Amino acid sequence: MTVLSGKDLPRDGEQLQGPALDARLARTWGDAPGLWGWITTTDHKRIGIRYIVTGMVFLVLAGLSALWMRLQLATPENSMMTPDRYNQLFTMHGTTMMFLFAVPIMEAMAIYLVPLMIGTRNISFPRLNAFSYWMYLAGGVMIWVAFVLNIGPDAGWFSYTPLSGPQFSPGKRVDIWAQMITFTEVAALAVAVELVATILKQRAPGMTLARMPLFVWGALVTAFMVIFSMPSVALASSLLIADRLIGTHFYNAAEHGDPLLWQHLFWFFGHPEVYIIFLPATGFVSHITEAFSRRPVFAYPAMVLSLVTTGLLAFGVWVHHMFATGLPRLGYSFYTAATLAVSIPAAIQIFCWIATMWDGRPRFRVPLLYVVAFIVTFVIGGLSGVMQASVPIDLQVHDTYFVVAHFHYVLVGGAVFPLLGAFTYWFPKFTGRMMDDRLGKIAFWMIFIGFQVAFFPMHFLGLMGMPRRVYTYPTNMGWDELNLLATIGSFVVAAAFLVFIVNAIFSLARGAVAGANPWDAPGLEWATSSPPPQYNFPHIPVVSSRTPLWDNRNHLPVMTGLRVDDRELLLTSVMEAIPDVRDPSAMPSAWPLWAAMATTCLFISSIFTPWAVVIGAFPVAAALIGWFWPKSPPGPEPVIE
Amino acid sequence: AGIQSVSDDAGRESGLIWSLFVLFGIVTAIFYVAVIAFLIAAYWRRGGSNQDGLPDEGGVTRERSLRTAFFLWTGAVIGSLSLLALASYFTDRGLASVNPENKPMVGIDLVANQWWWDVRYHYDDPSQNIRTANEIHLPAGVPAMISLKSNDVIHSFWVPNLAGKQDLIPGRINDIVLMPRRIGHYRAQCAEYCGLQHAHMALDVIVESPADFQRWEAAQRQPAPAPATPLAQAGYAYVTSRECSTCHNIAGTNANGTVAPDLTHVAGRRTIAAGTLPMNRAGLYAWIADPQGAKPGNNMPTVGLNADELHAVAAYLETLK
Amino acid sequence: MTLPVRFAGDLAELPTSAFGHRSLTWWGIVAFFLIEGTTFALAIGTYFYLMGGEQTWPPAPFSPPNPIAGTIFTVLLLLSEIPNTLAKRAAERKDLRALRKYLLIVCAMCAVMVIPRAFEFASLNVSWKDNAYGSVIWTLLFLHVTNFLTDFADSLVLAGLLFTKHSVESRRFVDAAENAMYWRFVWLCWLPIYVLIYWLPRWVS
Amino acid sequence: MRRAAFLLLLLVPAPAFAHGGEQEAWRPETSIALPLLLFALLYAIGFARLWRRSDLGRASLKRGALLFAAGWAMLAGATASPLHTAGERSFTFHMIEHELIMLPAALLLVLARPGPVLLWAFPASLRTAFASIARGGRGAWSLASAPLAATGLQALALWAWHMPPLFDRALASEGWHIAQHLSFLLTALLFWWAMAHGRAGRNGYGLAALCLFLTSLVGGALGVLMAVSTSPWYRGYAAMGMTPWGLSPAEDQQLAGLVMWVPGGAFHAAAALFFLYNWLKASEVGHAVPAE
Repeated sequence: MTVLSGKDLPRDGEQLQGPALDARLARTWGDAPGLWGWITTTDHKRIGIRYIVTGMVFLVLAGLSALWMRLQLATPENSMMTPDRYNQLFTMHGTTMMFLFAVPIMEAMAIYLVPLMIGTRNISFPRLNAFSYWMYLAGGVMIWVAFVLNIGPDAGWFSYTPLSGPQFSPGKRVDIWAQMITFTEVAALAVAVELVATILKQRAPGMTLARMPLFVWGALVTAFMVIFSMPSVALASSLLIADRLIGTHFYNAAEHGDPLLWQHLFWFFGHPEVYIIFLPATGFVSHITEAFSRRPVFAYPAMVLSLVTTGLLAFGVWVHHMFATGLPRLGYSFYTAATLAVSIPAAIQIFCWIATMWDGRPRFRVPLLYVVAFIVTFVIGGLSGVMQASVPIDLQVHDTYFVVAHFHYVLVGGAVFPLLGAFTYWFPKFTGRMMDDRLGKIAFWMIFIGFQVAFFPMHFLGLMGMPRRVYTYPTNMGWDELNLLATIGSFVVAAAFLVFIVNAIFSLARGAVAGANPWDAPGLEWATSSPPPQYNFPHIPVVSSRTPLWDNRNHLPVMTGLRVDDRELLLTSVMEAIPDVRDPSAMPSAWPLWAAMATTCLFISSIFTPWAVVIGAFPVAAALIGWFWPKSPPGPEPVIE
Repeated sequence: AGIQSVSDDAGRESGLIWSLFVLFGIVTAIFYVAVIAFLIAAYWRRGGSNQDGLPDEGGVTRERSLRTAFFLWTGAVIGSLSLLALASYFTDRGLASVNPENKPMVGIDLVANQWWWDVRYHYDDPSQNIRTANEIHLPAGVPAMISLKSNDVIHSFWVPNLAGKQDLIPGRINDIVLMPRRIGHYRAQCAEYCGLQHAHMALDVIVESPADFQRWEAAQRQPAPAPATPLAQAGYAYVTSRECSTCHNIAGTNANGTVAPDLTHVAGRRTIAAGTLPMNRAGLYAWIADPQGAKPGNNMPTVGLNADELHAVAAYLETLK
Repeated sequence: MTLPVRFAGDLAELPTSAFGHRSLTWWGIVAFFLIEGTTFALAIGTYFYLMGGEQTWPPAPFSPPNPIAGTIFTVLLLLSEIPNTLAKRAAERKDLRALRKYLLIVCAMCAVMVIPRAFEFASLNVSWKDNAYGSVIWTLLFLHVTNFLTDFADSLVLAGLLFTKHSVESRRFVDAAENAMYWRFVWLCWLPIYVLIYWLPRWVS
Repeated sequence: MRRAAFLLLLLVPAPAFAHGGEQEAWRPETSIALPLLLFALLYAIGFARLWRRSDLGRASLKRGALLFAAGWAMLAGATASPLHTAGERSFTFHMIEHELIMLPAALLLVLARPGPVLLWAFPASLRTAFASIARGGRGAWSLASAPLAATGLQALALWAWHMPPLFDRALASEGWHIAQHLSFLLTALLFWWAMAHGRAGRNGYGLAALCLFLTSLVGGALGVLMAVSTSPWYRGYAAMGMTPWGLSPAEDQQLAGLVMWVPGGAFHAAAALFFLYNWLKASEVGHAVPAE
């Protein structure tokens, strides 16, 4: 092999810049045209968009199942649907919202945004990224097809044993649920691995940890939380499948097992999961607040430490989902104290966001309106969470509509509102066009007011004794009016989402053309055109502050010298982001899809026979070998010693 | 407060918890007002101005005063949380010492089933034991110790007017001690999703004066009265010889099944099928004729009685006071 | 790019592969260690949780597993670290011949280890269907068998690659070094599981 | 720390106040008190010598001495106080003792960097001898003090000693008990050294933060298992029956588990945050890119 000098290969630089460079990079980083390109792409933006769109579809499905439930609950002793249908619906609603919407969409936003925010050309392990999407899609489709075939799971989104065990849930419903967990598990873990590697190794030169955008911090902490928490639900659901399929006894009290083992394992994941959803959302809030307040976010180090603190504490408080199970009474005060501690970082963040607005010059455009709605709503959820941290209070409100209200305030207020704001805020980056402001405001006010009407009454319903997950309720309990009100509110929210979606579709076709940085925002993602080219940046940007575009108004410092004839990334050092290695990035490939198909076959057939695990392993292994086999012939890149 | 309400002090526990809840409510409301006030201040201060201006370099003006406010805020949060934790601790200690004088207690074994409650009162003399279903009676002012067990899945025992909830878990026994203070009728409902008919798993709780309670105990210990009218006798014959008797128990007859609610004094109870229907003639007819209509999926099969049998069975059951 | 740019430096002279934490793959593998390690840790936690609820361990009438096959496997596994370390060093100094040799030795040892591994299942003295104790020790063993076989297969493929034209690329050495790191993880995970399956039931019974 | 102790007392159930406290007196055991005093004496001698010799660096010497004093006091307070005697009757107090040794005491001693001062307690000839021994063990030291290895060693010591056969042995015999405390102290010193000054320190504290998080999980898991277990694990404590503080052996063990889980985990998490904060600070002043 000829040893070439590093200078002999075509690279960007003085000689190659401007349109010529763009054309050359587009050839190198572009996908094949048409469907084949769509299937084989490894571009984080295309995969991110399809992830986001799929997540939104699941949001709509979960929302429709909620509407259906609210119809049933609109009047007492309603016989509109059978209890079996209702139980499937709330299981599908919770499962879809948590596993198929909230976690994936936060990861999807990170897949799209993180490489742009840190100034790199693609995510690390792009084929894994493609694989992750196919797995996610397969899991979601499987469970919804099952629901349509009336074998949807019906044991609740946390499927407590022994109700979900072989004795009390015969049939395949719970198996389908548990396998869906495995699918989303694999998908989420893959993305977490990519994000950790991308964030720690691919940041633009000069983007030290202390200059990292807060959404990227959120994504990093979240990725670590996924890595440490998801194995727990993976293990729990595998043990459940084993109990159901091959006769193990993990959750069987009669054979030395313990039903509470499930709850410990599930909530060791389930509690961190709430923050896996919430922390990226705080990143959205920080970016929007900063951009529209015209001021760098107040107390950046406190914000970062709050994120990390939340992440750490999240792993210590899972038992607060289990207060009523008869835990040792001695521990009550410990659990209360630990759970209350979680609200300290949240209180600090809330202060910092409002302080940023107070000290800045806020422009209340639609994204910032969502931030205001977030604060107004999320704080209510946080404070009702403070109430439930107290064991005595929790013993009264646990598993009632008070809790239903609480977690919707936390999850919709804390994650969906910021997400809608973020969607509006980055829509011009995704599509090149602005979302319509007037429709945006109409949707905003409808969703904000509708949400309060739907969920605020539930606090009172809970205090008036209404338990959650009941498909009907008696007439004389005094719950009738509030339930009707909640149903009306939920339809307002649904209408608002319709307006939001119409706005998105309309703006996609007819919206005002955005330009690279329509909001005059400070982050690197706004330094490239909208939508960004396949290679993100013609030259690798260099960063010397937390708000690079505000501090470099006349010109952007960049580094040159990456190859343009092959896909190449820049790796930098972990802490200070010093340029270190030029690393190849994967080419488009259909192998991730084949691997995902093989894995899907394995997972689905293992619902029916344990031998599928053994036999199905071979096609999976074959697909993986094809995936990782080096491209042929070996590239011309010489070793530069 | 209603018959199934948290905001009540009919029990010593619920009273303590409600006071704690009110304290939490006040403190959290103060914090909420503070947050919203700050938000409004942020809007009024400069919001809306400088619509499309460039970032204002002088925007970072009040860093120092903000810092002071930041530390004050954090201190206030930590201080109040500590206060709340302490209050919670003392309430919990109060709840733990429910029977400080070691009074003799009413002892109940409560066994949850999909989807009904099996109730057994136990006494030092086992011949005095009482078995009933879906309804418990408690004397006011006397602590009651309830052992919670489950025959199938996890359920949760919750009488909000009296106390917080406690789960019934297969393979374990959880205890809860109640101290009812006010006479009245309260409603408990299973609070852990337990399958198809989780919505229809209520339990009537009747707190009465100790004298009334003793009368009730004595009545419960009596075997079922013999049927008096011919119609009731026909019903008796049907119930004790046909499908009913394999699952249900009626003391003093040869209906001695154990897997379904005890019917010895069923007509004296307030509801049928764990709160599904009211206990009256219409309710009895509806339930016996079509148990799967009122509570689909429950374990009582639709027997398919003809009209005569239905009249007879209902008439007999009505006599079981 | 919409802003005018200013060239602040050139990256052309940077290397195109590096070992250890300088390489992207290393981070991917470390993340997978964390995932698998957490799974093992939680499975171990499950073992202790179930054990904590019992008066006797193993629950009567079962007797603790027979440690012979497991011990033979463990000894072989630990011995395999010698060629594994040599392979890692060979990879790091880019010595293809030595790397091929030591990697083949590791693979051969793996092939031998499969034999005592198979006998381990027969020596547990309990079935996964008997009770939760049986379920958990079968699960621990199964998890590690998966871990072991995965890396065995991985080493085989890598060894095969080293005999093709792809062996000349410098990235193969990085792959080999990281494969060696993975092997260390395999035996490191096994040691606590070995104690839990074979010895703890003896010590506490 | 006083505040922490006070809060901890509050969390102990009410009956604790009725009995505890006055029964226990200061009667330290010789086998513990002597080494502690020797340790303090050596430090005092070394400090006096160094103080006389160095005009420069007195500030850092003083800071080290203060940290050492605090760490030593914590260690003595844990092992030679009524806490230790209380620990013979109650697992909870025994646990508090262990936590004090492994967390604040070990951390303070590590932060004090007492090595050089202690060396100066010896005559010059011995000092050089020690130095050459230290050089010989450098390989092993760098292996053991790698953050992950130190984390693993500490976790191993923690879990191994809490296995019922070993813990019962430590309860039954004084020698084993000292071995237990000593291995807790040494692995904790190694761990905190690796976190604060080891390779974790030099490469930035990210790895240290991760190791601390893992340690909080590893310790927390053990604590949880004790806290949710309804039967006592250790024959030694089970045989004693009710503690003088009115807890049954199972409750006593639950409380001990909670102490290990919640305050113990919080301490590690707080340390992780502290290191992370320093990491951020250090990263802020980094010069990754040629200045403009």
